[in-house]
Amino acid sequence: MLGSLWLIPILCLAGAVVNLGLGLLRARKPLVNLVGVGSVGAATVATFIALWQYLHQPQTELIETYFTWIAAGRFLVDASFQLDPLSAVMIAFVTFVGFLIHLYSVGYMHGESDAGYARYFAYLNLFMFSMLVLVLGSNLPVLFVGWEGVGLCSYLLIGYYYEQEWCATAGKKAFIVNRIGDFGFLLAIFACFAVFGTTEFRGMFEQLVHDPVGLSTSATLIGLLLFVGAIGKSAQIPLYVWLPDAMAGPTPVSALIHAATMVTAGVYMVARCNAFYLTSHTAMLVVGIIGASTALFAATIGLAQNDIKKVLAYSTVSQLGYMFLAAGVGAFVAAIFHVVTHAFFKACLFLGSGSVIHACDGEQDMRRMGGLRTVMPITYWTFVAATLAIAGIPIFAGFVSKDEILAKVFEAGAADLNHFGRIYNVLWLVAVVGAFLTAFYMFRAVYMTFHGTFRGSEEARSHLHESPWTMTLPLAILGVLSIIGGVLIGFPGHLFDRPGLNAIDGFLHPVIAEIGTVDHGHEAAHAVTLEAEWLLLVASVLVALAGWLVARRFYTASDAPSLPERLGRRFPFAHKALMNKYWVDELYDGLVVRPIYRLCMFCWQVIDVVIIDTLFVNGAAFVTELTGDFLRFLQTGNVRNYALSVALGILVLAVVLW
Amino acid sequence: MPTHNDLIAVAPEIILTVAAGVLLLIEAFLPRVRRYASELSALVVLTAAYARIRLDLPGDVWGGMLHIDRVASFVDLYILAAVFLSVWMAGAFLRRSDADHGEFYSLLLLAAVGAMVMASSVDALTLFLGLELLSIPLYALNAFLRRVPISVEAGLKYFIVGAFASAFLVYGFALLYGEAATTNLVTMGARVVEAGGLSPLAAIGVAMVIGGLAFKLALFPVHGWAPDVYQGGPTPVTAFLSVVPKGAALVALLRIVDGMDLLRLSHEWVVAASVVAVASMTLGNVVAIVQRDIKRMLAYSGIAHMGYAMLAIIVAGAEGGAAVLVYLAAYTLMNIGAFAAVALFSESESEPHPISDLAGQGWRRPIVALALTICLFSLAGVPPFFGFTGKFVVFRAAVNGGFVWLAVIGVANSLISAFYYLRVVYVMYMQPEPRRAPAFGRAFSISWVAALSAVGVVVLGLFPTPVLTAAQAAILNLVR
Amino acid sequence: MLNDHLLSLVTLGPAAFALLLALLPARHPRVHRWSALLASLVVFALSCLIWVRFDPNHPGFQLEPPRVDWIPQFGISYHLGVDGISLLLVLLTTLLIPIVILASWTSIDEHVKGFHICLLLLTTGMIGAFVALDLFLFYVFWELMLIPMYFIIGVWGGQRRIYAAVKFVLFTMVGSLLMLVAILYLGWFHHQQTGVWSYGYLDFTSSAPLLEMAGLWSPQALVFLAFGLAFAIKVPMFPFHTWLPDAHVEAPTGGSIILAGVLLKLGTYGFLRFNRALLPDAWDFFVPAILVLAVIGILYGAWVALVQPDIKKLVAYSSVSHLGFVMLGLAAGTVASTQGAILQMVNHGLSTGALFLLVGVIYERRHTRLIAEYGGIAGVVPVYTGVFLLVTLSSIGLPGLNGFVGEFLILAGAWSGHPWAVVGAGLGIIFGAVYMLWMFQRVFWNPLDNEENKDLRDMNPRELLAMVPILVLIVWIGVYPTTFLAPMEAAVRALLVP
Amino acid sequence: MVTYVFLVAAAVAVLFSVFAIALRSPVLNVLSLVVVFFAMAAIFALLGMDFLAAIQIIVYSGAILVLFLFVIMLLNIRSVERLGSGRALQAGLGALTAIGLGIAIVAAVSTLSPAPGADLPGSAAGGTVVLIGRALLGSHLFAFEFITLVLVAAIVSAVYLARRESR
Amino acid sequence: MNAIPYTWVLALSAMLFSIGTVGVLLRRNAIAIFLSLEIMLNSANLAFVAFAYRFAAEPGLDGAALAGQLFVFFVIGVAAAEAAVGLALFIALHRLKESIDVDRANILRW
Repeated sequence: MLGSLWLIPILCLAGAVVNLGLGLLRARKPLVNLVGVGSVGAATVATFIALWQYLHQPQTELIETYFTWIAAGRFLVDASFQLDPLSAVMIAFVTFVGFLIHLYSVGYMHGESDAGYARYFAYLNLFMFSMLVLVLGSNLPVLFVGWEGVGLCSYLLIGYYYEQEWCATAGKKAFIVNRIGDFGFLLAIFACFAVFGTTEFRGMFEQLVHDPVGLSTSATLIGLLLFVGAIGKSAQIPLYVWLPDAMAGPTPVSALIHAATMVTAGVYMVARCNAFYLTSHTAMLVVGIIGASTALFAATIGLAQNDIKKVLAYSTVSQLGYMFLAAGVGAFVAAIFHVVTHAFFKACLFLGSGSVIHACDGEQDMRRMGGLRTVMPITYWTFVAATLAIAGIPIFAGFVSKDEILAKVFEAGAADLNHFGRIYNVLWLVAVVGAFLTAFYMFRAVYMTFHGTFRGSEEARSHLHESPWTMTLPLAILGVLSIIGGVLIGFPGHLFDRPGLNAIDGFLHPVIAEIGTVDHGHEAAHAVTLEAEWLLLVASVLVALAGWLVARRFYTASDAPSLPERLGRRFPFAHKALMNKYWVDELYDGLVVRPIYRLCMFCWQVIDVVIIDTLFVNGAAFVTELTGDFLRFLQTGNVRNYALSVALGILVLAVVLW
Repeated sequence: MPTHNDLIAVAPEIILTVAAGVLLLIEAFLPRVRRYASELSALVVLTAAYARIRLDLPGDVWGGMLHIDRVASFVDLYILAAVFLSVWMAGAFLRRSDADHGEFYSLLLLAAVGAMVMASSVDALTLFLGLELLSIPLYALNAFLRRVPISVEAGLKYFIVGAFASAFLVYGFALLYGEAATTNLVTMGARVVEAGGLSPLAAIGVAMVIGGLAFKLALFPVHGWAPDVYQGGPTPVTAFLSVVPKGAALVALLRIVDGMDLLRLSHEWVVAASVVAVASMTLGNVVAIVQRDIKRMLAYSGIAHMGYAMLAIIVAGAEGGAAVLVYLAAYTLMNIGAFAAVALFSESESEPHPISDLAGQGWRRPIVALALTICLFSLAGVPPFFGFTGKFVVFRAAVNGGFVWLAVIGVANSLISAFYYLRVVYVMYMQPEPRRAPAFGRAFSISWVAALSAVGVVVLGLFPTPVLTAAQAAILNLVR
Repeated sequence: MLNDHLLSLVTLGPAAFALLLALLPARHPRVHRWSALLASLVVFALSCLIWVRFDPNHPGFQLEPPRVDWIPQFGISYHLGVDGISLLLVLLTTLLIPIVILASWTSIDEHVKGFHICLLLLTTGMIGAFVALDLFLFYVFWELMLIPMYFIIGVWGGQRRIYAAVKFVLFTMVGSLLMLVAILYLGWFHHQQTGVWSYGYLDFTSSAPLLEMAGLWSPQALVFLAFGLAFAIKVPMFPFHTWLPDAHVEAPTGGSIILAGVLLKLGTYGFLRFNRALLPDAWDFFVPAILVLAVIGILYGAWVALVQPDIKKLVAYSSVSHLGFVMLGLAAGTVASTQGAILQMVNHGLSTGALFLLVGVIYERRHTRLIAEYGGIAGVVPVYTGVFLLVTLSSIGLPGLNGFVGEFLILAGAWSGHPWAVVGAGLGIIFGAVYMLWMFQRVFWNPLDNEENKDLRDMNPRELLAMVPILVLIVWIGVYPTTFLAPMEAAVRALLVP
Repeated sequence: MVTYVFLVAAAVAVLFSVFAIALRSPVLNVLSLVVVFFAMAAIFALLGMDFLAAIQIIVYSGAILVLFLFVIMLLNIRSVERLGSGRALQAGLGALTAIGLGIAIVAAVSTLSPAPGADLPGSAAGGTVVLIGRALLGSHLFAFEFITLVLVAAIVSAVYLARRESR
Repeated sequence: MNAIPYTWVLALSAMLFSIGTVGVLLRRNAIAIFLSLEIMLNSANLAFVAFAYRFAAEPGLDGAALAGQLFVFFVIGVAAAEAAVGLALFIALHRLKESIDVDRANILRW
């Protein structure tokens, strides 16, 4: 497969194109399944073949150039793919999780019309294509192709139920907010061209490594601009608003795009461009601050949501914040590690919620669920496994990666990284609080959904059922991965003095640029002792357990619902703020959307219609015509007047010529 | 005694004169042949044109009264072309208007002779006489529809203002004669140049002569008669009136302005002439916009067009002179074409010709409408029509002569003019035919005139070189 | 032999066909449709031959027909030539004509003969303006476009067609007439310098000394402004753009396609070909102004498009925005941005042309273009929706489609010199997505609540056939733009770095 | 002596031309004009232009003015408006313009030296008639022939216009 | 004997011209206007005569002097021609309107 990496995305693209055609021909579902799932399956197989080959290769970085994409003036952009540890990790989990979700969709979407079904799979395949291009691209523009491509697919899939206005609006919102981020990304690309003369990652990073001091200002600019892109794509403050709305799409889409893959593209990109952040301390700090604030902010909103998918959505935003926090302290590997584990457990959670929603006939409000644990055991257990993972309960996947992040942040604070130690200390604290909240709201979701008694209607109760195997199989696989995935690929070996056991760390290490100027303050390795690390670990476990227990106290005790209600009454403002997500959407509406709309109306109705057209254009015509209408009366029809003007004219001419 | 050359030189005029007489006789004595008066006169005009083309151009003849050279030939030919088109369309027109009198052709031919003589005169006397021979028949021709009040009114107005203006012209010549002690225009010019400036006497004389000639051109401020006369007169006469006197007068004007080298001699002249040119253009175009009668609109457009021509007169010299000639040729063709179409699109001569009557005619009468459209676009100065060539040479002359700002005003005026020319076009093509469409006649010959003019406008617009060459070669004989 | 006359054939061929068409009786509209289609295909085939014979490595003009003296007195000659800059635009023109004819197949049912004659004459004008190498000839072709377009809008247009047609002509003439004076002035200046009369383009580029340039009121600046106004109106740049929405909305589908696809390009082309190449000092002087106007145009067009209730008007204002990008690319003046600008001209021609075609498709069925009249029709007309979506994406510059390549090169090229302009223009990209997607949502998505939309017919094969070439090119340019960038590189380089 | 005659004739001419334009009766206008023309003929004669003096009387007084009278009688025009009736602006501006023109000419003339003239040399024997006659058939032959055309055109026009419609 | 300065004649001519112009501009009656026109033409004649009279006294300008006289001759001829046409027009006008007041000929305007 090496040498023809292009085959991997192209398979997906082919699947998309064929499915689009099938959709128009209104082909039957099995055929669509064959094409849709088959193409992704083939791509997955191809990926793993490629990876297997790659692992048996001596070199760590492999660039395949297919053709010159854009060449003009000083600009040269090749259509080329790059396989290195980072992209290897990414394509592996993207194809794998993607395949599972395709499979899941077969069950979940079976109620759709044939045409809609084909369309759905076409979009899904197209998404896979875009995501693979994003991950494989060896330069920023090619990455950008995938970047916008996933945005497009997200748009199409969120708007899949286009006849419902809120879905259509959500889709549009997703695309536009992403566009705002992309704007920064694009500027970053231009800046790269200007600074480095190339946008090939390898070329840029070599220059950065070579002259980190001279390029630090540029790196700051580019790093921040790139991060604007990441903020949009990965739903960080202030552009996170699209992601909760994105839950309008079918649930597998939420799982695939808005949890496992697309939204992590920002993290991937930041990790990919780690050289910039390592060069620019400011940029790195900004990444960290935004990440940490998002992690906490989204977690607080998650506390009060009743829509199961909304809870997951905000948890996604929050988890993405952790990833950026990791990147913000230079722990790019930890970030990617969390991306992977997050993909497992968040996909599992979403698919589980999908399974629940499927069972409840489309109901998403947790207040009308409850007690499902008996009806759908597989869903329940996988959901619990994933929840344990996200909450950071030891040995579960999330624990390993999240704890690594927390440790790195603490380490950064302790080691006074780039002389921003104090700030990193605060960030650590924020992250810990976030972890507590995460555990709380996730278990809240579990308890509200699966425990207690069913609170929906009788009719709904009769429909409750466990999902078909196409849905439960992926759940099971992901559930298992949520449990062991973390330990498997990123065992925190250094805690046991066996760093070699941390497979992903070793594997990804070459990707992280060796930038000389990163100021670790004290020797990082010794800033935090092993004992301290263990202490931290215990602390974070305790935090997670505390969250769990509080949730348990709140939602399973005999006075279950009343406790949070009382709390809400005690702090009405806080409760309202959380329920309304801090009114951020309203704020944006009032501060951005409406003013712009008014500006647009002003431009059109006032500048265009009144000033330019009426005043100047028609005004000029009107004045001309008016002049004509006035002057025509000089033409009195009286011949003696004409004679007079002859005489007068001649007299004047004579006087002038005199 | 007149020499061979003298007679050769005026052979076309003689042909026309004889024909005019013969036509009168036919009118009186041969009622059968009368019907073909239009065709006969057209034939005669062609013969005269042929004579003008084939016969020598001997230069000074008739004791230095006339100068028959290539300028004369150029102007004569375009006068003859205009007369040809006018008489050709007149037949059908007069029959329709119930005024089918042979005098029409005689008078028209005599007027043409007057114009030709006026254009080739190098003596004030013949210039004056030519002008009168041109004017007197036109007084009658405008009032040719004797029972139609507007026609008679047009004749009267033209007569009173015309006679008034020619009185000024004569007085001006008297003063210039006093200044230069000659009636020969060339010598007159040379004396003025020698004197190195205009004496008060000469200034008044020049003003009066130019005023008298400008009357024929309907330049501001001596334009007043034009709209009324155009609107009231019979359409073939209007067509003739709108081009032939203007051509002859422009050449005469050029002869005087250039002969006296007013461009260099008198800064005041340049200023005054510029004002006149700009005012003519602007007034003509602006007022044309608000006209509802197409003939009246064309009259105002004519005022504006003479404003453009005036630009070239200001520049004078070989460049300006050639531009005048080319502009004339263009103006003639498109104007006659337009008037021919207007003659077709009219119910009756006693009625006005509202533009709104043309609604939908673009599709009902495609050929005539297309011809009118082409002529109007040409008048607006849109390439690739001949009118554009005319404007191009005029503006080019202005720019080359250093009058860029005049050219800019000129183009601004072209823009205004486009507004009303376009209106006619959109009425024809873009407005639906009214339920009760006006009953327009179908006259084959008039259609032909319109079509022929339009073809000429297109062909000469695409290939203007022959006209340019002729004009440039001709003008060398005229200018200093 | 063929090389000698190829360009003449392509340029004058359509006019000749128009004459032939004029001779056919008007009674049989089918005959006219087919003949015009055939003629346009022949012209397209010939122009493809130009493409084949074109040598991309040669920066100068190629395939020049033998130069014929036209008006030798003034040094005016019939002189054509195509270089890398005009090549694509010629091809775009010849490609769009058959598409326009197909798009008008049923929507034009009155005066069919006249329509096609106008169309073919218009073609000659457009191609001629792109390939003319004599300023006078250029002007003639430039104005030649006026009349047919006037008729196309005025006769076959919508409700306020007359207002729109007159506005179109008058706006255009405002600029072009001043340009005429400028051309005359250039000719005079050339004569002053060399003693030879000429309006030949090459005489002004090669060795001729430049007009004096010292501030706003110096000759070169004024000549620049005269040319610039003509082109700015055509482009159209803010604030000279108000003719465009009217013309677009009122024109029939075919007219809108031509208008957006080709006519506007003449403005940007003119800026490059004349203002940039002939008046370099003034160009440098005015670059800031152009940049500002370009960025204003980008944002302003997008903003106004955002609130349009009429699809066609929205697309029209989007043209203002898109052409702003082109102007930005030209003003930035790097090789990349200029190449991007030229490519973007083509892109805009394709995408916006396609959008107008598509709007025409639906207008023909429902006789309304108000966005509010639609909603939720994606399920009713899936093919149409898909095609529309693709074109929309092309228009908002999705990478992988054509729009992106152009915008990318423009902005990337402009970044180093004018980062703030790029930032402004980048905001335009965001708004571009906003107005297009919002429109898309309101037309194709949302509840299907208008009874009349429930049995819309999907695109028929003819309409699809008209769209296919555009769609192919949208993807082609997006994926492999080298095909189109390579031929222009040498010419652009030569023009920018003399 | 001659000077006095001239002055008297000039005074008569001016006075009667004022009558010609100011009197309300058309017939009186015409008759005043006859007086003016006679005065002018006298001046012509005084200046040695006997031929012109003769045709001034013959053509103008004898032919043209008779024609006027004839038409006045034919149309039975009795009394018409006062001078300057109608619009005040036209009258005021017209008078000013006319007087301005006169002043301009006089001012221009005043720049000339008031030299006396002379009889045409060679006119001693037969007056100017011989010279003019020769010129008409020599240097001015064309004009002489040409004015016949003017007259023919005028006659044809006049006949056409004044003729009653036959049909 | 001939001691009259030619400028006197010119002055007279100017006065007559002025009077004629006043007549044209201030009268409404077509015949009166026409009479005034004749006065104007005559004043021109007088100017020609004055100059011819002067040139006759200058050596070498006798040709010019003769030309002036000839001009007068032709102007008289033209005046006759104009009179014929003009009067005929008035008759035609009178026939239609029963009036020769030129102010009443105002159908055509604006």
